[in-house]
Amino acid sequence: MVSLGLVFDQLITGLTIGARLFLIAVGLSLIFGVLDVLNFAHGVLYMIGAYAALWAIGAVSIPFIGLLGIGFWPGLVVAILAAGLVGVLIEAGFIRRVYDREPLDQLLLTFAFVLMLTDVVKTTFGSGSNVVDPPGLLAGSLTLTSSLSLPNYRAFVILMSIVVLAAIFVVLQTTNVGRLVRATSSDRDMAALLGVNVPRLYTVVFFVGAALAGLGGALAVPTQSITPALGNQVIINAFVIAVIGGLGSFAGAFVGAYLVGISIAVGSLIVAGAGQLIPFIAMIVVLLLKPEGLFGGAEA
Amino acid sequence: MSPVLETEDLRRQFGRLVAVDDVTVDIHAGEITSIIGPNGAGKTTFYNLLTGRLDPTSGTVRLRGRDGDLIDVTDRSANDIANLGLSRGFQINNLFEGLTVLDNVRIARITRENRTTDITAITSEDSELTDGAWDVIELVGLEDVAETECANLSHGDKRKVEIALALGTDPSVVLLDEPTAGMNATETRQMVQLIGRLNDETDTTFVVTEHDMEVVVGISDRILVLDNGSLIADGTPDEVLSDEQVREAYLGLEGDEELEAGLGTDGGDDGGEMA
Amino acid sequence: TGLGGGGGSDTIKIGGVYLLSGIAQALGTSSANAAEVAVKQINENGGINGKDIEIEVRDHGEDPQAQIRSLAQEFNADVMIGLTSSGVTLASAPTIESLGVPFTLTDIGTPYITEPDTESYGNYFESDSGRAAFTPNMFRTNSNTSHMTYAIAKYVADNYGESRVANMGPDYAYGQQCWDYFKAYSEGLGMNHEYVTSEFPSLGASDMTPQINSVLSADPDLLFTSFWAGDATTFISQAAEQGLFEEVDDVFDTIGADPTVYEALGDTTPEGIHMSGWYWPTAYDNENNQAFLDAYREEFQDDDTTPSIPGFTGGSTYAAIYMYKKAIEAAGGTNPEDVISELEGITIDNDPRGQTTIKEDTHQATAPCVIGETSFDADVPYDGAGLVNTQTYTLTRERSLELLDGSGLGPGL
Amino acid sequence: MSVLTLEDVNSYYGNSHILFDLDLEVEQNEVVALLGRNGAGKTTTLRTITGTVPRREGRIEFRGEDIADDSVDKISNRGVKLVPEERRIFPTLTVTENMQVARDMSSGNPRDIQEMYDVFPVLDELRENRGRNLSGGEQQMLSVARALIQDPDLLLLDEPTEGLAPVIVDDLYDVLSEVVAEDVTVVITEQNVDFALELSERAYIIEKGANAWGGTVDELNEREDLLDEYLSVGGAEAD
Amino acid sequence: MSYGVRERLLAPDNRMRVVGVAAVAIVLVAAPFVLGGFQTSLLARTLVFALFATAFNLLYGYTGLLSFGHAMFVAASGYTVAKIVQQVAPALGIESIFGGAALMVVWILALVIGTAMAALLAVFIGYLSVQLEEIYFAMITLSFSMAIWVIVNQDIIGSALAALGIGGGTFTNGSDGLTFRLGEVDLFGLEFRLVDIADPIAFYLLTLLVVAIGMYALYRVINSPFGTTCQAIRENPERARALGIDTQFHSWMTFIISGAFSGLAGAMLVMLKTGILPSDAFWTSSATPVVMTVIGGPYAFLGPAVGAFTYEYLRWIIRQYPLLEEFWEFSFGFLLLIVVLFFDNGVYGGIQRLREYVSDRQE
Ligand SMILES: Nc1ncnc2c1ncn2[C@@H]1O[C@H](COP(=O)(O)OP(=O)(O)OP(=O)(O)O)[C@@H](O)[C@H]1O
Ligand SMILES: Nc1ncnc2c1ncn2[C@@H]1O[C@H](COP(=O)(O)OP(=O)(O)OP(=O)(O)O)[C@@H](O)[C@H]1O
Ligand SMILES: CC(C)C[C@H](N)C(=O)O
Ligand SMILES: [Mg+2]
Ligand SMILES: [Mg+2]
Repeated sequence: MVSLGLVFDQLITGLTIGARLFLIAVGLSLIFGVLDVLNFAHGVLYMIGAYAALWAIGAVSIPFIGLLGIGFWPGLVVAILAAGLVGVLIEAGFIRRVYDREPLDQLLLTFAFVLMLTDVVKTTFGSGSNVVDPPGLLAGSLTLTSSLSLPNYRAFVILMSIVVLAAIFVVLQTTNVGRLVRATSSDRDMAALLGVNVPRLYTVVFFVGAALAGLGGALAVPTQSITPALGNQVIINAFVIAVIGGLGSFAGAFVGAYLVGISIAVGSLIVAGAGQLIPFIAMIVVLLLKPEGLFGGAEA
Repeated sequence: MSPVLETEDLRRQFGRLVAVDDVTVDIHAGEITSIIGPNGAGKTTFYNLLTGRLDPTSGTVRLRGRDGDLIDVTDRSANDIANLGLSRGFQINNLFEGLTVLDNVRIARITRENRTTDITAITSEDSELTDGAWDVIELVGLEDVAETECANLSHGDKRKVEIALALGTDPSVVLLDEPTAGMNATETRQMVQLIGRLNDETDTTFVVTEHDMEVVVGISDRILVLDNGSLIADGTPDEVLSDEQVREAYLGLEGDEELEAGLGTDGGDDGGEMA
Repeated sequence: TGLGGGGGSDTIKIGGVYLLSGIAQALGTSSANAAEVAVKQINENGGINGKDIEIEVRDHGEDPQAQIRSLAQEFNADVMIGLTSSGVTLASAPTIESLGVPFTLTDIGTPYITEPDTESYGNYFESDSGRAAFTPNMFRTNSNTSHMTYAIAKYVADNYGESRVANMGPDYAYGQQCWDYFKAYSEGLGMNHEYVTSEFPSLGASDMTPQINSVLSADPDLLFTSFWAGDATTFISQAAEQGLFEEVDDVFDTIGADPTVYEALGDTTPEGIHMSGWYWPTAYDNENNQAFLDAYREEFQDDDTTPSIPGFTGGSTYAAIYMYKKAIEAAGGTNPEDVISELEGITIDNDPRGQTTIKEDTHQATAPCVIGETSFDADVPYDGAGLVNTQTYTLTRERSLELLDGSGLGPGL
Repeated sequence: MSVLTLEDVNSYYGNSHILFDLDLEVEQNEVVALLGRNGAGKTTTLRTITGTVPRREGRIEFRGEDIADDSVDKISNRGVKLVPEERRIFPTLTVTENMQVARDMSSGNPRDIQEMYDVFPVLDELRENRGRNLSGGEQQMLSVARALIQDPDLLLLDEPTEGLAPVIVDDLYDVLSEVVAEDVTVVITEQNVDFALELSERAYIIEKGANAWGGTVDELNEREDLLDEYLSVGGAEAD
Repeated sequence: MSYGVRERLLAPDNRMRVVGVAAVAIVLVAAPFVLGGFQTSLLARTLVFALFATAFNLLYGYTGLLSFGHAMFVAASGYTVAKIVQQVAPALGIESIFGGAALMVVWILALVIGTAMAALLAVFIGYLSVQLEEIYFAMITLSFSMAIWVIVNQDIIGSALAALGIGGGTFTNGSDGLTFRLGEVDLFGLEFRLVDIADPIAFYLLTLLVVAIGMYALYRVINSPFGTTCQAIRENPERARALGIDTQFHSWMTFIISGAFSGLAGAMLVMLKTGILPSDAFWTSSATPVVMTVIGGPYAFLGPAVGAFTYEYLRWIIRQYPLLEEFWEFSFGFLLLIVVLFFDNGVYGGIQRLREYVSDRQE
């Protein structure tokens, strides 16, 4: 009784979810790949991007500062900067001090930021749900056939994820940044001995990773209901994706995100609750068969 | 002499590179055998194949276990092989860095005594373990740093721990990968003496790779030469060191030039038996 | 033992536990607000037996049972109100029972907790399928899910007749029970609805589009939902984006009568859908209600973090405080056993929802529930929709037993 | 002009005090050997110069500028390059990439990668091999090549011959001699004392983290007692 | 000199340790008679978490395997305990056989079978998980526990059984979990309620007993050759294999022991809470022992226990101050930040360094 229209709709929904998740997972994977830090706060950075966009749009206000209200498109920039800067604060201000400790110490440090930043956002914006419409430019949808139509905004979000992936590859191909990053991630101290300013490199990487999450959050605003709990809802899925794709692999994050996004949307058609179960089962299977992930071991 | 360890057409390829090229050799019980050869000749890879750390592309490895049977260990896991009495020291230090020297050696003793699943004893109060470990520590001369965490040792001392771990399991065959690299002259001498003494007293079989020819000549009953993965010479030190191929490829000696270590390369024009 | 409520203290202590953070923050806060209004009124009028009331309200937090214990054993609460989740309520019942403090639920949907007939419905605490979880020192002042779904089922039966009905609700006890009871009551009312699909997004889901797609593709006439607080906001906005409200004839929500939800949605709430609640400010025409509304407005009109009208739990929470006042006065003190026996069968006249009685056998108040139609014409102190054309519904245990016969579900009334 | 000056330098790993008021003076374009027993503090001295020990005190000057508070990368960018004892090849990068990274980060006039392949032909055949898959000696060669490619002003070599076959040791000797001729200053530690002394003009002996002796190699070669006491070379008890 | 070391090693001086343990024991036994009801049950809860975190740390601090799914063992034993109390015990007619002591019998039964179920789960999941190391191990344990969370939260077992014609579609009772009541015990005239939140002395003492036994057992495991082998695996699995240690097998055994003791703690916790919820298997619950361990210090036997105490009592203090409580996540996050940033090896490490500092000063 599952109609083609429904499958199509769920596919589009799944792709939208996948695109959002990609933007979180790719930054998570990037940061892990380079800094060897599993950034628990990455979901929160996504959430901060979402709130920054809401604020820029004028949907929420900050106490003593008020509304910004500059609209959706400038809002994307605000979100990227906000999340990126918070990321820099976390990295340069704190994680940097514990790089030579056990990985778990860094993980817990980011966990501390999950707790604190969630509370800060809650206090600033309240804990209610926030919902807004897509920007006017992208309202409406593309009619494909009489029963199939593709909402413009969703198409845009999916496109953005592809653009980001392409941009990453272009940067890696055309510069020697990728090599430097890989060298540093495999032996930080030796890289410093060769002259790499490791702290600065790390900060830049963290900024980029965080900014991507911020972009994801901002893009999610018109399709998701935004609450301070958003960060915690997405982070586990982002882990799943990063692991399935292969920690440190961008293409892996892309494929993983779309697999998970689609399984969340389409899985629920098969068995109720399956949408939730599939990602974890997938992660177990991938880990057992190919622990380094589908694209693990591949270049950057 | 009976072999304690033998290989038959042992081969390992990495892609196109043949790191170990159909090596057939047997190691005699109670002897000290050195393996020499240029960098990248395949010595460490050969060890990795013998100890189960790498799987061979083809060929067989047989090991005489503690109970005297010659067992095919080609497909056995590293830990199985170690438990049969074959132990090794690594070329690049491979220690339990966060633990003290004493605990490092205790771990070797625990596996030797088959007590890895013993939950009834208390390690630090177990005199059998501590005694056993201390003997090894004295043997290699680590008493002064016995309670130092390995991570805090100098390079030379770490090399000694590496050897202590190899000896700690009372092995019947020990593979040492450049045991004296990083040690100073005195310690190198002491190490040579130690290996000789253990070999004499306990009948332990040693296989040693070394680039320090003084050491090689000083201790070996027999020398094997690997080049590009192939066994190119096998014989007594005198035989091998007078082999032209070895002199050129490995020692960089030309004509009658003498080895600085001061070994009389008298005669030996026909070289060792070729593999 | 460590029981609170010794006569020694010179105040009457009320402990409250609500969800004050997360998706339900606005909801829990409005309950706490209503309680505060009642406490203030009582203290201004001489307190209880000459003693002032001291109230402390806490968040469920990550360990609601610890909060309950702490209020009873550290704050020494004489009586307690609270809870915002059916799940938490059922899980905390043995703790509350063990503590012995009178505990009045003001926001809880699950009928089980006021269903004493363990013979017929199975003891909740003794089996995984038990549905009667009556607990001797727990009471309830709001009209529960059993009542609420009856009202919707009745409305549907009266106004739409047999239909293709779909369901959506939060994926936990409350959502599932609402749907079960709605179906049971509809059947009891003789309706042979066709149930086309049932979707349960997880509680607090931020993206319900997959489930909304499923509902849309099942092409129902009516959609029954049981979302509340943030989930209701999410659902309504995303359903609007997917065009759901144009596709179906009507949408019902069990406790969507929530000013905070409408405020958050601003101008996107569709008009003319049906939302119900345990209370709606304009649904009762009596002076007690007016007095409550006036006091509430006065207290909160300058507070821009919360609407200055009570939410759907306002009536029940306000009433709970007055019930305690009456019971403690009648008992002549705060001895828990005495207060409990006074509460059983107590009737108060100043309930904003009209005179209510706590039934002796079930500990459930005889309060009505309300259904209204969303409209931007409603008289509300914020930008957003409110309810118009409100109707109240009442239901007795006897009638409920009749309607639910054969469903295995207890009235809880 | 003295290129490197250490004066009253103290270094620590956590609470353990390793170097005690150490002095060191290296002139432009000379090769200085740093000798001493295992654990004497040679590596720690080199690490102190490069800034990789956790805590250091005292005066450390490079080309007249105080570098005692500089970060590791800053010191490196001044032209001070270390070939570390543990080789530290980037395990996931290929041989070529290991050198490319070094080249990318070079502050001077980097050498050509091909030049290094000419010096160590063994590596040439292994261009695309990942660092982790190299043999011990190959890693050692790569480590030296990686430092040379950066065109160092001051080259610190921590036991560069360890693990190298005799032929390669000879090659290394030639390369280093060449490098010195090209205006590079070198500090070298070696267990292979003969190698070090042959290459060096002057030497320092360190014992328990403090200066035990300093002077020219010629002087040192006269002093059997020193060689005996601190370096245990030349002893005749080998059997 | 070196001989002195050897002698000292073989004759360790345990006097201080004995005195310390005795002092703590006396305080813990006396505590409930001094503390009120709330504090007593808080202490009981803390003890249970101390055991849970210590069991977790056998795997993390001693074997180097970070499990991010340890709540699954609480779930395994918790649901078992609930089932035994609710259904199995009545079905077996334990009440009619043991009379007043029936509840004690149920208690022991639940504890034993609950622990066994956790161990059984650990046998299966451990076997698969120990194939992996490092972050991958953390991720696979996380996945397993989350899969279990979905299964209990969606009551997939109930639906599956119903599909087979067994039961009415509920088994774990979905998001509501299972809640039970534990009533009166009459042990040869000694009458008490097994879990009486109003007056929890009896249950506290039982908890203390179970936790003491559990902690001692773990202490022995950790300090045994088995435990030393664990440390070898933590430090360098590949070298351990070269010495003859079957690292996967050993990690598996460790996983099972850790799981079993976590299950034991879970059983006690679930009885104290008189119920279990799916959220007890959620990742946030798995984070609790992790956080406790890091706060306390993973490289000391008592570190996780110190962490459990710090965690629970900090939480309690925060609850005392409405301002802190309103921002409890912030407050807690901030404290976590401070501990991670400034205390290497947690509070325990901090205490140790303080002691060293003081004794340095005295010299
Ligand atoms: N895992 C691997 N993948 C690819 N090539 C490898 C791998 N391991 C070793 N090799 C190559 O195989 C050859 C033999 O290496 P091996 O380590 O056995 O040399 P060796 O004789 O021990 O040299 P050395 O004296 O320098 O230690 C080398 O050229 C090395 O680069
Ligand atoms: N990371 C460390 N932490 C603490 N102590 C250390 C550390 N590294 C070295 N040490 C100690 O510092 C002292 C000097 O060590 P260093 O490595 O400088 O010696 P070295 O002269 O280079 O010896 P080798 O010839 O063995 O390489 C030794 O006693 C050693 O134990
Ligand atoms: C009305 C809502 C607050 C939820 C409902 N109280 C429940 O039982 O879970
Ligand atoms: Mg080698
Ligand atoms: Mg050194």
